[in-house]
Amino acid sequence: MASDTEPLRRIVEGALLAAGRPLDIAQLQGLFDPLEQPDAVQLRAALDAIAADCAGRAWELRQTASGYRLQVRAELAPWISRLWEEKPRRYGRSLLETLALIAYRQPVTRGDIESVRGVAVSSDTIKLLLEREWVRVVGHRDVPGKPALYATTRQFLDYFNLESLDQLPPLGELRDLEFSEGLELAPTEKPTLATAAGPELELTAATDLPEERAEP
Amino acid sequence: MASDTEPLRRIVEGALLAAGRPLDIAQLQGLFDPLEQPDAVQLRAALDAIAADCAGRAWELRQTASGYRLQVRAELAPWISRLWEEKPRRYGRSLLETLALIAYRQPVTRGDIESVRGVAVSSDTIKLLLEREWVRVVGHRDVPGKPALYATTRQFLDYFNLESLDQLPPLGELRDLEFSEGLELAPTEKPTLATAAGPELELTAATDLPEERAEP
Amino acid sequence: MSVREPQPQPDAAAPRQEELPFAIVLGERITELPVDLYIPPDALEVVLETFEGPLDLLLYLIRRRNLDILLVDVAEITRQYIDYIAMMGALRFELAAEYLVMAAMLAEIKSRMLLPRQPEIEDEDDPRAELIRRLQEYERFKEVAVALDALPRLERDLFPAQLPAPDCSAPRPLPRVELRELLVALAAVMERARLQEHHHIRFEPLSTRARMADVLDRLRTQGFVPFVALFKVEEGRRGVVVTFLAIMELVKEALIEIVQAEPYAPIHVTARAADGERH
Repeated sequence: MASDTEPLRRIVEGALLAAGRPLDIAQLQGLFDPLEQPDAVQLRAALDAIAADCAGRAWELRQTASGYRLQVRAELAPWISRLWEEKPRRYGRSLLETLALIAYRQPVTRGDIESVRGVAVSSDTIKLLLEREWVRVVGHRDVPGKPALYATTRQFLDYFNLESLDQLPPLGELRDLEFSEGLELAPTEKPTLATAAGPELELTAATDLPEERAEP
Repeated sequence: MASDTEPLRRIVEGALLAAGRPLDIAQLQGLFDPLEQPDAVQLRAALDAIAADCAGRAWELRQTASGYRLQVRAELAPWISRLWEEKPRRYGRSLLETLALIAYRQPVTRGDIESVRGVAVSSDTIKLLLEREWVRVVGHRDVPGKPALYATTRQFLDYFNLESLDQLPPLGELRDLEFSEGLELAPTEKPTLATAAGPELELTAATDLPEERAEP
Repeated sequence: MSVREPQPQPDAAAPRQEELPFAIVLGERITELPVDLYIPPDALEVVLETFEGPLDLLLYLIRRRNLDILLVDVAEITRQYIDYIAMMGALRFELAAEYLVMAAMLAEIKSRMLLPRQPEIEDEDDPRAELIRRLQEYERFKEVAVALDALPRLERDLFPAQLPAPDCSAPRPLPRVELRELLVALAAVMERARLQEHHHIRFEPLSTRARMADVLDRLRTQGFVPFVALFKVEEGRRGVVVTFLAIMELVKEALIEIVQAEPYAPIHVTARAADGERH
């Protein structure tokens, strides 16, 4: 008896595993040569056997409107979902520059930032920074349009593990930092790194970044 | 003991079923919170349990180049392949011979392939192999024209159900033209090839492929 | 007697025969070229496409006689090969250059074999050696290509299990930023600004800038704040100085106003844009 239904059951099971979509009785019959097609009763018996066998396994047999399908059990979602976990993206240069300018020049308007960067700052960039709660609006400038004035937040300091903004290095040191990065700007004016002081050296060592990615 | 490994096994099984592609040990570890990650030994034990459980079932656990994969057994292909209307693509001799040369001789240039096959390799063939990600360019030979050097990829091994290049079918051996002194003799007077028995027989067995038909 | 046919047989079930078919026309294998019959070049193309090149054709000619490659009668094979090529030529069928190169190579071997070998030169190469080496080499790959094709493979023989996963909308992790990235970005933008001559940017100490933001924020929520209320005694002398500098800077940047209703009345501070913001 068991040996009779076994081959049928294996074929149905294999089809359901490979299909990943619901298969109805007619589709399951379609797997066979016309002369060898099992009838609906035989197929249902095979499906019952498959369903019974799922107990305690990672998958289950579900009957949906369009047929039968095997699916991974819902309780495994917390682990399975990690299969498709996206790698965290990286922020582009424009966002980092905007954030840095807000930190060093706060309170600033978008216009202030644009005039230093020489390019427009997209609304998305500002939105992202507000959403991450790294910047906040602290007021508006009294000029036409009343542009918002941005400043950094407590969360910004926490994220970067700073007690206060004072702990950010002064700009003078930044210039050395930039040159040490070998960025494309004016390398001829590069002061030797030897002039940099103790903490600066540490900073330089830490700035061995993976290549910068262009913002999409 | 069994109850200990059971949850791990279910998670691994679920992930392999849902992934539809090979997952390696590191990727399986990545399903878990950093603090709860099973070690490689535990994961291998879970994989062994899954493999043991496949015996006699419609599916099997297979290790290929990129990791572990649950797949429907090849013997069910005649039925399962009916799930898709399109017939699986057939590959012509020219593509297969080119692929074989790249697989066994890698890294090779197009010129290397041509000199063995005695005919030009069409750009379409190379393009198709690159598109399927079965081969890739691994460098350029330092000769005029700097021709690309091709090698096979992990995807190639995954596709052909192999874990490593060692598992490719054995290549026949080259025999030396040592008895050339008997040049003038008629072929019938030659010592029979049976004298070269051992490896030769093995070779014949290994290459006794379905397509080759002997005439009665 | 076993005959190895070229691999991609148009019709595997077709009857075998000893003679090389010139062409397959309407399913019939033509083994002799009919003198008075025109065969369209297309049909011959079918024949030529059966072979993967001159080495393949040579292998076919050898194998159909069930000969070992090492025992090839070069003269005979050369004759057959050249006949074949000649037939193609007679039909004005354009042969790939490789076939002609091979014909030349065969002719050369044949002629060298006709020369008496000089006994004193023991190591003289067998003229066939290179050809036989190439034929063997090609045959190994021809065979292994067939073996490769016979391996179980995805899409044809193997189907990975691919089950729908439970609904799992994984929260997208937020990008990480290192402080040093931020500093590098700032350094870059400052350098750009510096190169644009006309931009002279003052940078007050960060403590002052931060305090400016704090004062503004307070004015934003409280609107009208007594000047003295902005100072915190517990911050000490330094804190007072920082706050004072911040207020002065805010005034200079026209972000706040200091108002006094009348002489000696309490001084108040308010944001310049406060009105605009509040309604």
